[in-house]
Amino acid sequence: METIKLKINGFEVEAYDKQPLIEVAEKLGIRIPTLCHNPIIEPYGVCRVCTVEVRHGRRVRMVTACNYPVSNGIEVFTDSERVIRNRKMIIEWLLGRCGNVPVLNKLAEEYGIAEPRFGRGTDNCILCGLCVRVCQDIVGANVLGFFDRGPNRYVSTSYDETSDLCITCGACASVCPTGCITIEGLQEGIYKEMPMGPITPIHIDFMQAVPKKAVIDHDSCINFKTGGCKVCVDVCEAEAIDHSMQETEKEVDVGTILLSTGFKLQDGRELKEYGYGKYPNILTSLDFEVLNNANGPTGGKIVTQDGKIPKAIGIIHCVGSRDKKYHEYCSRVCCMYALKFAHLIKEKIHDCEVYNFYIDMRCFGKGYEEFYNRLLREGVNFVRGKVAEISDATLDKSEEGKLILRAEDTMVGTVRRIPVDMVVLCLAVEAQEDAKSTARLFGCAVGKDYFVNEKHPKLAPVSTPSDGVFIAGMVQGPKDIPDTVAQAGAASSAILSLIQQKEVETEVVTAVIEESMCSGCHICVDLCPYNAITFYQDRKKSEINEALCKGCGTCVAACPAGAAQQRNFKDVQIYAEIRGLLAI
Amino acid sequence: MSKSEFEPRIVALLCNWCTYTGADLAGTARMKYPPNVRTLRVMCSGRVDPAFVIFALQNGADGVMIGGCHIGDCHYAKGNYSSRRRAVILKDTLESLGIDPRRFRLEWISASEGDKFAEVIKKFTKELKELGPNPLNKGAQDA
Amino acid sequence: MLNKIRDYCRDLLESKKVEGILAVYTENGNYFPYFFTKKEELNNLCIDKKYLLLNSVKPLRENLVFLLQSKMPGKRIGILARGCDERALFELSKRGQVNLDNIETIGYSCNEEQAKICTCPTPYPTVNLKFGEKVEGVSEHKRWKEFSQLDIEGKRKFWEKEFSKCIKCFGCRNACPICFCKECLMEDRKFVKGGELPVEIPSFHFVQRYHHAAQCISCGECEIACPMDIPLRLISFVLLNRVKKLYDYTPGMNPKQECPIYTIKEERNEEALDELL
Amino acid sequence: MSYYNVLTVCPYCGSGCTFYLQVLQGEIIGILPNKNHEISQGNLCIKGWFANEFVTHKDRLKKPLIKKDGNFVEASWDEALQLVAKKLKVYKPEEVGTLSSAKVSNEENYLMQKFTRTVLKTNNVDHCARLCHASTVVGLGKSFGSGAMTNSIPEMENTKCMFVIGSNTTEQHPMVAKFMMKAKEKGAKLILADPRKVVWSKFADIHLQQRPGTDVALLNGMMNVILEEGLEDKKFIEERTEDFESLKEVVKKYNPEYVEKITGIDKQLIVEAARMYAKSEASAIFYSMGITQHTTGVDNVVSCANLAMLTGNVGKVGTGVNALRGQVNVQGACDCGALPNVFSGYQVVTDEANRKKFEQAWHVDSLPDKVGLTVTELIGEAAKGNIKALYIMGENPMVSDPDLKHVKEGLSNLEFLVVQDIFLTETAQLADVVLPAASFAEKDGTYTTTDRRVQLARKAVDPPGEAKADWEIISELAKRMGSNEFNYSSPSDIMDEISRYTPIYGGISYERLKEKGLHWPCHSKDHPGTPILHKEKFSRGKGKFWAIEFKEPAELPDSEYPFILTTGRVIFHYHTGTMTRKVEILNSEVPTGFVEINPKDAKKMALFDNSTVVVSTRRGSIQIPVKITERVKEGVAFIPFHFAECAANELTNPVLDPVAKIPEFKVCACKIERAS
Repeated sequence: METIKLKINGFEVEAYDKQPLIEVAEKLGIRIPTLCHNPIIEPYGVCRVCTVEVRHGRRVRMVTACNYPVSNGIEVFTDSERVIRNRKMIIEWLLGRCGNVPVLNKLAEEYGIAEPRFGRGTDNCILCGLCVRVCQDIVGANVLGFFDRGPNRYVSTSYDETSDLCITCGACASVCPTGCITIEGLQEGIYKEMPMGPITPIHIDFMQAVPKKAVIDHDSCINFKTGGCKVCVDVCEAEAIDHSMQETEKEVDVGTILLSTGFKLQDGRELKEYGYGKYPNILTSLDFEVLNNANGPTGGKIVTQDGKIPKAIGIIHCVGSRDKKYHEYCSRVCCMYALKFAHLIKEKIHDCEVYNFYIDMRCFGKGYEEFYNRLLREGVNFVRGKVAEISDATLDKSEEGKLILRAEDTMVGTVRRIPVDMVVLCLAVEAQEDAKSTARLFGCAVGKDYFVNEKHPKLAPVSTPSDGVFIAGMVQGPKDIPDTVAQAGAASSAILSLIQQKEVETEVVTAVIEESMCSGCHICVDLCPYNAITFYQDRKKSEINEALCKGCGTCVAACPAGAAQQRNFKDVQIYAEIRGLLAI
Repeated sequence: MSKSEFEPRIVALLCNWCTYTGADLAGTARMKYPPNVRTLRVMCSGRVDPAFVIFALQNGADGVMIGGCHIGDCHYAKGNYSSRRRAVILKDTLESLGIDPRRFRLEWISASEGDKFAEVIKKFTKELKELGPNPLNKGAQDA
Repeated sequence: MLNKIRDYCRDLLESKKVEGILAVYTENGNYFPYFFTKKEELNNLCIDKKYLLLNSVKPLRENLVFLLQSKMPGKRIGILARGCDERALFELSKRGQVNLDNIETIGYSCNEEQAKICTCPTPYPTVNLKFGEKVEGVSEHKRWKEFSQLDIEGKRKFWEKEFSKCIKCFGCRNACPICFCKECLMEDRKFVKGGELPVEIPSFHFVQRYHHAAQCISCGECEIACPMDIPLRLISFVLLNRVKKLYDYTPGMNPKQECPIYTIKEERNEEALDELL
Repeated sequence: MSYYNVLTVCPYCGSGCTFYLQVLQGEIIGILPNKNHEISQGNLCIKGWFANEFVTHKDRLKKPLIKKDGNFVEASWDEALQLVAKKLKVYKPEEVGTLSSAKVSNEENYLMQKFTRTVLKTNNVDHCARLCHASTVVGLGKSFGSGAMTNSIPEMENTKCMFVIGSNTTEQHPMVAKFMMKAKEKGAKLILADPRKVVWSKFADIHLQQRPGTDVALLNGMMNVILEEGLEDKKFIEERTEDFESLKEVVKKYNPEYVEKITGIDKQLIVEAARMYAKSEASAIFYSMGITQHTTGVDNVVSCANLAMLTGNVGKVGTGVNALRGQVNVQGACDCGALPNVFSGYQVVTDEANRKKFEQAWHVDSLPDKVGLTVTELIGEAAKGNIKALYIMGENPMVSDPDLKHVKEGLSNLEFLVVQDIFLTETAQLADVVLPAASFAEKDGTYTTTDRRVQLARKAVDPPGEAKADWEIISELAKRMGSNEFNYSSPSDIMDEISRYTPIYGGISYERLKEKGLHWPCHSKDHPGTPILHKEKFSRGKGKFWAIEFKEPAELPDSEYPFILTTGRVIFHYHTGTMTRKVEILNSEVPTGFVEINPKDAKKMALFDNSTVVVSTRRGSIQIPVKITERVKEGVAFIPFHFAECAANELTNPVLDPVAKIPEFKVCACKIERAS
């Protein structure tokens, strides 16, 4: 692109030929006021506030900076007297239409307009058309348009009716310079869906995401609704965004697989007595993590939904775990993170009362017990007993807006009733919903809690019955981070040692067909789940591919002639075993 | 031998991946079940030739149990399907041969169901005690 | 019917459509299976006497048709088949023991009396019926009434007595067209003791019955071959009925239909199975 | 392409089953039972089902063998026959002998005796009937006048009471047992007298488990009961028999108490058995080796005949004294004169007229008039050096005869031994010349079953190698030795000659046998055969009662040899195992011999199943695995005699019945020790 030279307010600058003037000025740090200019939308020059003076040789012109393409040798003045005079006039005209718009008032103040000459209009819309154009050109929803003409011109939807084309993307509202467009009930709706506040379609999935990369949320991204927008594409300097990418299935040939599909938290709604989802300010442990995170919606401030600092917080342990109604197992991680929460709360809100409701404290790790002792010193309340119920049944005015916890304190032997501002539920960790089918896919079995079974609980804790498939983390069962890391390390080293070997030991218990005994009935062929048996019509014999055979022995049991035999599980051996079993 | 003294002998042919591990679990978890069962490991319940069952019954067992993974959970995908198909026919064969089909069981017990294993053995032992000694096994009666 | 069949066979031989025809030959009041290759011999062809033409040839344990086929590969063989012959052919072809492509099956039906003698439920070829009418078969074993009224203990005693008669001639196996295993479990010394009478009850007889649960073609040869009149087919009837109910499968009816016991492909009725356990 | 079936006769026991040999392209591929046969009815026993296997066995003899410097060398027929002819000519008639065979056809037996009598000019011809049913031939001959099974097998389906004594029918004659089982199913009673608990005992209404060798006492005891209770058939005794009084006299003292003492059977059982037998409409006695193979063999047989006559159970359907003969043609071999004392059809050699008849028939000047030596005597004489040459056809005395050490001594002492067989048997190994013979599948011929049914067996395939049918070999040899009387073109010619000179075979010809067998006596071309003997009158006129006293077996257990040893067969093997041990399945069923002993005895000696023991008698000892079973009583041991490596006949007592010359296989004293 050709480079040209121009002067702005006496400074000589280089710019691309035909570059919009406003951009060049911005680069220089020269602010040109504008209302209708938005970088994502083609400049349109409708508000005229950006009017500047351009001299080219002897020719002097007043132009709108937003859409004026620079050319070689021009000289620009952004705040010459003539410019100021013109701009003042323009602002006054605008005020004449929209006298109560804060942006305009601020400009007027800036330019010393005390009382506009043409009075103050009552409209809010300056008819800049940004909303219409963003809806048309960017979003592509074509909901908004100009109607009527002359002084009666206004922005609306067709026939002024609620349009089903509108995708509630909020683009119009966000570009509107005057705040004329708003979305009603926006806040409530969002918080209902997302207690932690809204997220943009493009976001980092969660704070500790690895790799920490932005993702586009299919459901809220405009492009996936209308095909328009793609603003992000223009904005992204790395050119990393590609909306056309499709979810594809990729086949990768691998020798080993590490199953580490993690866990999910139990749905708090299952426990009706705790009113999760019914009352505000009841958070799951993960919700609290988000809330408490410095990158979180509140910037790490612990506040209730209405923005108040809580005075008392209850943390309930063993919600859904160690509970015959839900999960009998212990989720293993709750005790420690609950202590951590209590500690963090105390750190951030010194005078906040923290109540830990527990069954047993299981602080089994290195330094864990010490941490617990420390918390005791920090003044965290520990109540041994399970919370029976959370309600909003307040007794008096002072309790209004509080959550009432009722629990038996088994240490004291009384039923306690504790009003708090916020409750954190330490919900059980559960296997992923599709754990069973995933496990089946990899030839592993799941236990009754749907955690994948290891090959041997003590001797092969990271292996699975399927060779080359390993497990690490919560997929195998609840465990904390050190354990997970240890297991992952063990699994990876097992994998690496397999990869290092470059060859695999096949199953030792494979089946073989004794050819001389095979009568060629091919009963075995249909029974093999691994298609390891081939029938040779010409020889009238079946043969087993031992590399494919996994040694289930189904063919062996079905072979009427006893030609198929399983190594180490030969008929002879089993008969002898049975005889041995029954010998005494 | 009176019925109350009779201690049945059960041969349990257990699948390596589920029931055998389940039985193991029952052991490590110190679950109580009658000592009448004698277990035999096979790789899959599909490996169990009905001949083993009849062989065991003929050679002194009062009951035979095949233990396998739950349907769909087979380590070998389909082994327990064929095991089940065989077992149905086997039951009929036993019955028409005059062997009480209750002496033969096919049970799905997963690796984590140690309690179920113990439960099944308890039930089976009780049932066999009611059935009395296996008439095929003449030697055992005077032994 | 006999003359029509002879004519038909003569045409087949004359036109060289087949290399020869496997049928029953009669002479001096004796009769036996024979491979007719000359049309003059057809005068000795008879249809009222039964020998299962596919009878497994012992000790090679290969059936006659397979041997014929392997001796003259690619050549077409005619088989004068009763219902049981055809069923045997189908079952054997499923098990890779004969090649149906090179077989010209000339089916003819049996009459009611013959069906009664054999206790044959389908006394006609289901697919290749060329001569005769389909007549109603007999689907109840002659000792079924007596047997079905027995309780478990009664059944055991029944078999105890019947199997005690067994002289271990292996006739039931040898005469069975579906028995073709090179090594037979009935001879497996690890499974059943050898060299003693009476045989081990019931394992010895169990083997064949169980193996043929979904393959028995109800030809009745095992009972004919049994010198001691052991009603072996009583068990087969029970098992065949079960297979029929569960899978709607009768062996030997359709050469394309796979035996449901020896496949894991089709999973119809799987839940019903659990109830039976 | 050819596939056909050849109808032939099963080469094993005397039941006379027929089956088809399936022949594909000139190769036997299998056996098909005959559905159109009175006895077979589409059934066979395990031996029959696999009878084709030894025919095609690789060990078949294919060329004549001549022993040179202790080793066999293959030779041409010419050379071998020339040598045999030359050698046999050297000896005097009384120095040579022949053993014919119960496994070859009637024609060949006939030729053998003709050869012996015309060419070798001696009556020293015998065969193994001597070892099984010689006592029957003599005993029934004495009582009834004909030494054969009195009734036919199929009719047994309709008998009302079966008295089985000394016959393990289910194992030895499965197809006879079939008919008996049918009778049992129809409600017939079964009385079993057997020292062992055999299959029958499960079905028997009464099982008399007597001490081996006490059959006479038992039978006398039963007769005593019958007479005491007046159950005898007085009319029958009156009209058809003689010498009743003498019997009555002897039987008197055999009251049940006395018999219980001898036999060890509960007296009540004896009474019940006697009543059961006497009271039924039709009672048949079945016996076999358990009766005959004793020093009192003839006595036993005669006692059976006495019992049958006493109750009138002779000459009617489903009755009789039924001697079950163990080999395919043991009846025929006897019928055709392969015995030292008779020509074919039991025409005694000492009779001048008979000799004349055969001299004319065979165009010879004179036939020897002295009764020849029996099998057992031949061997004994050989040991003494009086017999110098022996021509053995299809027999294996080295396993089958008692006291094998002695047999070996005898055979080794011979100057010249010719053995004609299908395999190189234990006997053939001792021979100077071995001639390869054709098996049953490779020649035509007729065989006579135990119930006197003459049946035709047909040639299915050619013999292997240069092997020849026995009749061809004998004819050839006779010609080489200068006889012109052996010009036969086929076995059919021989049968014609037999029927010409043998009245009981008078009406038998190949043409008539084509369709089905005929029971002799069949005197003329239009005679329908005689399934039941002694119908109107006994062959000898009146049935004769013989008063028999009980005699103990020759050798009884004592402190040194405390066990009674008894021998027998198993269903899976046949005789000396020459044929059956070549069959895979039979070998896998019973791979080797065993001694059965009672668990109580085993406990005393601390023996386990299959542990090896040494069984010894005064004659020898063998090492043999033990089988612990309830089948035998305490103090009794049973060994099957099929197995050369642990041959029961190393142990057996060669003491003979004085008349029938049958050895006492069934009883001798032995001791059992653990093998070191």
